[in-house]
Amino acid sequence: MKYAEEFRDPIAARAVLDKIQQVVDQIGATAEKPVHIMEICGGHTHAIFRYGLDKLTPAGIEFIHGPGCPVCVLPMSRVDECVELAERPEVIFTTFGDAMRVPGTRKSLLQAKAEGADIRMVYSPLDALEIARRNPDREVVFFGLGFETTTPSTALSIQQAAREGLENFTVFCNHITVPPPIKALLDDPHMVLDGFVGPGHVSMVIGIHPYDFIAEDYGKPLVVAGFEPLDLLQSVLMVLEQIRDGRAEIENQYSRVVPDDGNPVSIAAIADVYEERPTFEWRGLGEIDASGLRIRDTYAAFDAEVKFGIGYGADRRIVAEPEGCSCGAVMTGRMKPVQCEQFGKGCTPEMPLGALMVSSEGACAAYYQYGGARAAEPAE
Amino acid sequence: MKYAEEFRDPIAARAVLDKIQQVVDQIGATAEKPVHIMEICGGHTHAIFRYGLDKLTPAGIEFIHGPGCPVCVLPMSRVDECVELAERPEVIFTTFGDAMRVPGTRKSLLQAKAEGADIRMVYSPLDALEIARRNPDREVVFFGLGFETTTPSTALSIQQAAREGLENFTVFCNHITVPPPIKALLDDPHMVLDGFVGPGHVSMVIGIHPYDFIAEDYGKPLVVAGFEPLDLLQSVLMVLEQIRDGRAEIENQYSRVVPDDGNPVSIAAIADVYEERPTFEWRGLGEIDASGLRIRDTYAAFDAEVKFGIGYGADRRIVAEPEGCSCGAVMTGRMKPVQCEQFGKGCTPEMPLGALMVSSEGACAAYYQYGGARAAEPAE
Amino acid sequence: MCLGIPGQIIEITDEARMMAMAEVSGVKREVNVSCIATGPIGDVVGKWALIHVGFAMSEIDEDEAAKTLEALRGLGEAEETLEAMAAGDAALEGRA
Amino acid sequence: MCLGIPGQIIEITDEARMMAMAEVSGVKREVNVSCIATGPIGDVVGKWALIHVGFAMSEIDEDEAAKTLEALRGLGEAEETLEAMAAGDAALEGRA
Amino acid sequence: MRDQFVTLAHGGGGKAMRELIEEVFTSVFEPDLMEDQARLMDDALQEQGARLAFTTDSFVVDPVEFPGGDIGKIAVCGTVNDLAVGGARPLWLSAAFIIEEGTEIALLRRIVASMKAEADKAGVRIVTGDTKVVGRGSADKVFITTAGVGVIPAGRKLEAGLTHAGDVILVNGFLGDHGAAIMAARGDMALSTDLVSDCAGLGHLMEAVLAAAPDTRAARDATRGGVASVLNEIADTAGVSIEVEETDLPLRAEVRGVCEILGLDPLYLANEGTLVLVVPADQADAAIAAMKTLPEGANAKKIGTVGTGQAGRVTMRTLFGGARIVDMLVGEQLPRIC
Amino acid sequence: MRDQFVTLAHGGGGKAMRELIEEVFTSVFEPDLMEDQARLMDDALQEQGARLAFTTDSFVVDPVEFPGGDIGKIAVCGTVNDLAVGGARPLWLSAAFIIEEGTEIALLRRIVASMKAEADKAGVRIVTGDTKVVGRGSADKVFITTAGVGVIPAGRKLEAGLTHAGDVILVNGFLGDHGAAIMAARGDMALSTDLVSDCAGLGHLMEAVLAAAPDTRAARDATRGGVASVLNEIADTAGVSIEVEETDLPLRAEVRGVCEILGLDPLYLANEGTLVLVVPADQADAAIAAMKTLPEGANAKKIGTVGTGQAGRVTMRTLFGGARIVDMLVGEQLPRIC
Ligand code: SF4
Ligand code: SF4
Ligand SMILES: [Mg+2]
Ligand SMILES: [Mg+2]
Ligand SMILES: [Mg+2]
Ligand SMILES: [Mg+2]
Ligand SMILES: [Mg+2]
Ligand SMILES: [Mg+2]
Ligand SMILES: [Mg+2]
Ligand SMILES: [Mg+2]
Ligand SMILES: [Mg+2]
Ligand SMILES: [Mg+2]
Repeated sequence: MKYAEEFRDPIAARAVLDKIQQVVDQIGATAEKPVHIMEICGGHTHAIFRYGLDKLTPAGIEFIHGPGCPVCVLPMSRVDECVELAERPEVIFTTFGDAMRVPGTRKSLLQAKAEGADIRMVYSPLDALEIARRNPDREVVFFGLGFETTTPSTALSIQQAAREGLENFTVFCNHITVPPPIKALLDDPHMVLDGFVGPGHVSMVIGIHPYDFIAEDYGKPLVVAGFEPLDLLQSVLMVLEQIRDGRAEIENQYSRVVPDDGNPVSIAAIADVYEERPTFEWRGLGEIDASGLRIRDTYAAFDAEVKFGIGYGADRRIVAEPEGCSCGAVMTGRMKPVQCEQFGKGCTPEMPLGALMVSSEGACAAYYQYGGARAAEPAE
Repeated sequence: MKYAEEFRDPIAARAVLDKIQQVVDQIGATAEKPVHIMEICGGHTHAIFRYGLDKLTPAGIEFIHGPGCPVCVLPMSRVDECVELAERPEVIFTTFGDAMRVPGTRKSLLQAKAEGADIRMVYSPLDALEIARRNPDREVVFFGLGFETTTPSTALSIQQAAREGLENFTVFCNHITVPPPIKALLDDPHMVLDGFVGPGHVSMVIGIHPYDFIAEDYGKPLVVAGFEPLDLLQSVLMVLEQIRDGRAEIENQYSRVVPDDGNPVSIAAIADVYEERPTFEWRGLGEIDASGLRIRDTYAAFDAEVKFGIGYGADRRIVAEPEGCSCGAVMTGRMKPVQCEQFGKGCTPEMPLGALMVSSEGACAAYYQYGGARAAEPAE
Repeated sequence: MCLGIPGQIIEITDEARMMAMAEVSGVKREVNVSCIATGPIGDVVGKWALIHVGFAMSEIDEDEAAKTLEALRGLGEAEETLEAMAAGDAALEGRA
Repeated sequence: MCLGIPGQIIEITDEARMMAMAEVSGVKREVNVSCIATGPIGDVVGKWALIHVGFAMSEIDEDEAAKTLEALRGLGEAEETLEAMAAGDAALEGRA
Repeated sequence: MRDQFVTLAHGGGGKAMRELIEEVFTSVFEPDLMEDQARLMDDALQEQGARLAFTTDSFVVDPVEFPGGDIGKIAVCGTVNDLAVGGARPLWLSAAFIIEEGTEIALLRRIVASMKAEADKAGVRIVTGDTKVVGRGSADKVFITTAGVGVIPAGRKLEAGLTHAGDVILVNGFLGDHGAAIMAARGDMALSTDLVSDCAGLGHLMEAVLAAAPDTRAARDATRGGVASVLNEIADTAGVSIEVEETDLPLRAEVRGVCEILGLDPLYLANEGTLVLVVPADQADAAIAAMKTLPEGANAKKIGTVGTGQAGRVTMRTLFGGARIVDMLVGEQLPRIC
Repeated sequence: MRDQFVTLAHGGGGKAMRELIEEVFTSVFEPDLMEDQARLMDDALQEQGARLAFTTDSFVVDPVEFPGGDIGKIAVCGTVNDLAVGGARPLWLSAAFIIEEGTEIALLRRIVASMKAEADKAGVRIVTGDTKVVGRGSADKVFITTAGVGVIPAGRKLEAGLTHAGDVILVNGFLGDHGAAIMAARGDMALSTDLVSDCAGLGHLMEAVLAAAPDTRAARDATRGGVASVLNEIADTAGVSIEVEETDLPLRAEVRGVCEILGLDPLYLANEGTLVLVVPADQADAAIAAMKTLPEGANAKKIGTVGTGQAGRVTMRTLFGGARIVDMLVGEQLPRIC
């Protein structure tokens, strides 16, 4: 697989790992006094566990798993609204598979489907568009979920629907943006962070400059990283080198995919279709200003919130997070997943209690699935 | 079973049969020179074979099986129209089970159902009404089929739908009337008939006087008969006695159910909802004047022909009967079912070619199912 | 055509829609009673009617039923008499 | 988040809707190429792009990929040099 | 198991599936082995001349729970009966479930309990199984396929082909109860009755019959197509004629009622606990007496005789003294109004 | 058979059903007996110490025909394989069909032909069966449940519990072909590939393995849940740890491609012709060599080893040198985008 396999080469990895060890030693970080690096993106969290990078990297590096899993930070009230939409008889509710198991207060989409709602997993919003074309007598709602990476796809789909004059296609918009929660985390006095590995596919859309404030205002380094294991290791090395050198810059490790200024077509499509919400709720993090997008009035015909009078537009419910859930603490790095009292007991991937156990990108799920879980079990 | 079992008493039957034999002898009828009695009604045909009355009665009686099976006489074009209606995605097509296997030119309703049409068997038009109430977003069409016996049920159902203001219930009206084809048969110069056993349940609705013309104009006796075997035997006896005595009267054997003037509520409902068609096509018999009913303009909202622009109201197709079919000859008594070259070969109850093989009330099906079929098979 | 079966009306279920429960050999089904409810609807309870496609089409007349049965039994008795007479004749013949 | 995978655009399938066929390890899927088709749409054929949820989101820059790999290999070579030097040192030490 | 309804996750091969299988199925059936196959042996099987009997049926009844039983009970009884009517001693069953997404787990538990109870009653064990989950609308709640293995002791031979003229036809009880009960339970025709399915395992009954009437020619489970189809099959296979007496047919009043209303013939109604037996005339009384000692044979009766008429022809002497042919059913019986 | 599509009449127990069964099913399978049970015996079964193996699976694949096979082929292979992996010689199958109204009869004929061909190849006979027809929308075209009976020769013992540290884990070929091919064939994700299901009967392969590696501990058919589930089951049952080498996993490029696109893990993809074997280390080469003599073992490979780590734990050494736990799948694998 071109542009992927080359970046999985274990021989090259040895060299990077040695170099990482060297820089960690230069910094003087140890297991007791580690360097804290946050990989913002759930895709990175997943890759770290998938390839065992947590075990390969020196003990002096502590990964903090960031809030970059759109499924994990989706508030329960929004899941409930999805279920409500999906249960309308006229609605075909289309979604990425990721969202199927996320618990709402009453049920997940998977359960709603089992109970009769017409819910279809798709790979692309284009597939939802096609379902709408083929079912003119039904209302096809697409669950628009994701960060800046995914936002252009729904924006372009809405533009396409508008060009075709489709009257039965809407998007239930839950798109969120990465920089605001980072700022929120950096403003959290409990947060201890030495640097960031930035989400490469977000920057592929928005470029690297939206992170400038991290270096400029907070004096922390950030390296925009690809998703192959060598990408990640190289990015970690670049972060460590900045720390060692006392620099705080926004660097681009993933230059083969990420233009510094992002993708102009995507940026234009987002700007055309979406506008900022004043505030949006993040599961485990609460309300964050200007962190969510809504569909502009010019595209109101494609806005499920408007068409079905649901969600932020209508009477908004704030749903309390489940009791005993420590997702907030884990997401801010104050707690390891295994330290949550619910971990592996009241909260498992089969029956997730908290958001971070839902997606395989969630830190708790990754810990559970790829090793952390067993570590927490009493020895047999 | 009260009012039924008493009329199945084999001891009583012996006496009636003896008396029948006696009258047949008095008339001088023999197997070679039999008395021809037409049981008009398919229900009577069915009962004759079901109870083996054909074998119990003397050889001097020859039963001619009349056109009184509404399924058998349904023209192919109407079945095609049913299929066309049923195949519309918005339509739930409801029908008595009887009509399911009747072949159209392309397929039967059973086949259309297998291929995806939403076709539901009901016991009553009231059940179709209930389906309409429960499926306000679908069009529920009821296949109105049958003689005067059944006509009041659809008339009353349409009146009920009108009272409730149901907007998704229509009847595809194929109701036909008994006297016109009898007249047509009597006018057929090939027809040899000495008397009639009249359909009791038709007279339960319309009374016995609509048959007066048979006695008055054609000089033939008719006895309105019940459906239990003793009813039938007694009616046959009554016909024979009239023949012996040279009388031609309309008598009522079935007085426990049939008032001489019929049922006023039913008659009024029919008159309110339906009007005569100038002509209607009968399978095997061709067009017969004033033999079919259509829904009056006042109830046009409940008329599937109007709502869907189909059938006699629209561009009407005459569909040729299948080749080799002798249904017409059988129905006019010119041929016995077993004499049809298709009988048991190209035409079986599994794969009926002609109308009379479709319903278990059809003369050919009754022959096939209850004994005649095997008689036609080469000895093993 | 026109399968019909005697059933007894056992209770009114929906007066507005003229619906009542009918029973045939222990089997119950809701039927419309418009055709037999000439007076107050409650009067049909207990009556026997000919049931066809979910409608009570005609009230069954008990007297007429009895008369028909009587006529049928009369044939049987007449026959017995004839047989008895025939037997008597035979006896007489035999005696001859 | 944001699973993306490099794929090659192999043919245009629907110019009006900006759709093209992409191939990833022999697996084909129709994708939208608006984001990478800055010039005539036909130009995207043969190009590699990062595919995400059915969209070719970003053209992959071959030179940059090579540079990154070079840097990674550089580390390896540097290490070999270091190792060689260490080995040299050890040899020297051994000799001492 | 915290789930209330089956989701596709329960069919995915992972933990949810394992949990469903363990908590709902194997904890009740308790197979010996946790391999995906049962490993079995029975002494009777190793006797010279013994044979193995093997049969299967899928069960798709709607509604899945009905008066007198449920799909689980039928799935056990049906296969036990198919083994028994061949002269086999039923020993082991497999049970494969196809479950519609959205099915209540409580319903599955009831079905499984009912299978277990019925298996215990029949003296068979459910030793292996399978579950599949299909999307909503791709199945109707639950379908069960059972296969059964039993041993036919040496010397036992029951075959329709052994039927010959002079034999008599017996049944173990009322006809058509299951078919009529299901039709009413389905609700499509809006009929309500107190009828109860005859659903029952007939293994013990068969053993009693074979002990009392050792020359029994053949036995058949009169399920789909009813007694009429079974009689036609026997007559065809053996090249004999069969005559049934309408007055001898054991029919409940309510079954008659359903048939009268819908224009059906009870001879074609399905049964789930009704045997048709062919026995030599001189062993008929013994067979009937033996059946009457068991509840499932309490209404055992002779209903007809085997004759030398046209081969394959089944006739019925009607209660009226007439005769009519009782042919194989064509298609399925449809309720009719005319 | 003049009908082109199955109607409810074909399930009604009458002539239409008999015609369907005779023309489409029994004319191809040719059971010995026209009774509703097979009567069987095999010499091997009467040997002292021999045991009977009995297993069942329902098959519900969508689409029913796919590159590399169809539901009929899977229904035969799956049950043959479940017998074979337990050390049994597969002998007899039952086949029960649940058919949706409206299914093309030509499709049924193709499925039946494919079952017959596969049964012949595997040396098993389809000796008994059943058909049910359900209303449109109450099934998805056709579901098949097969049960299988075989003989486990005296002395043969294959059980996951026999696995112990030092043993090695083998597979007979590429992983995930079936799952990926089906996913593509289903069309929901609009992927197109040249992938072909690995669907194959593995009875002969198992015999070859057992001849070459007589101390083989256990074998499993890695169907739903994939190789990962099978390894977890073995590790759990035997109380051992298992370590798999990612670099040793035989994966086709296209399977990798499907997994990358949809975010799936090939270790959890279903297979229909893939065995996981546990053999003593010193017989591994012999087992691999034996497999390689057969087409269904041409890509046989060692993929891991059994260790003394935490009981029940399966880990994978990643191609990167890291280690990660390979747990049981949770629920089902859903395609994901993030
Ligand atoms: S274990 Fe569950 S509840 Fe606890 S922090 Fe993780 S996801 Fe939240
Ligand atoms: S056998 Fe068939 S074609 Fe001939 S008259 Fe009878 S119904 Fe018509
Ligand atoms: Mg570390
Ligand atoms: Mg006669
Ligand atoms: Mg069977
Ligand atoms: Mg059976
Ligand atoms: Mg299984
Ligand atoms: Mg359903
Ligand atoms: Mg199995
Ligand atoms: Mg299996
Ligand atoms: Mg069967
Ligand atoms: Mg379907």
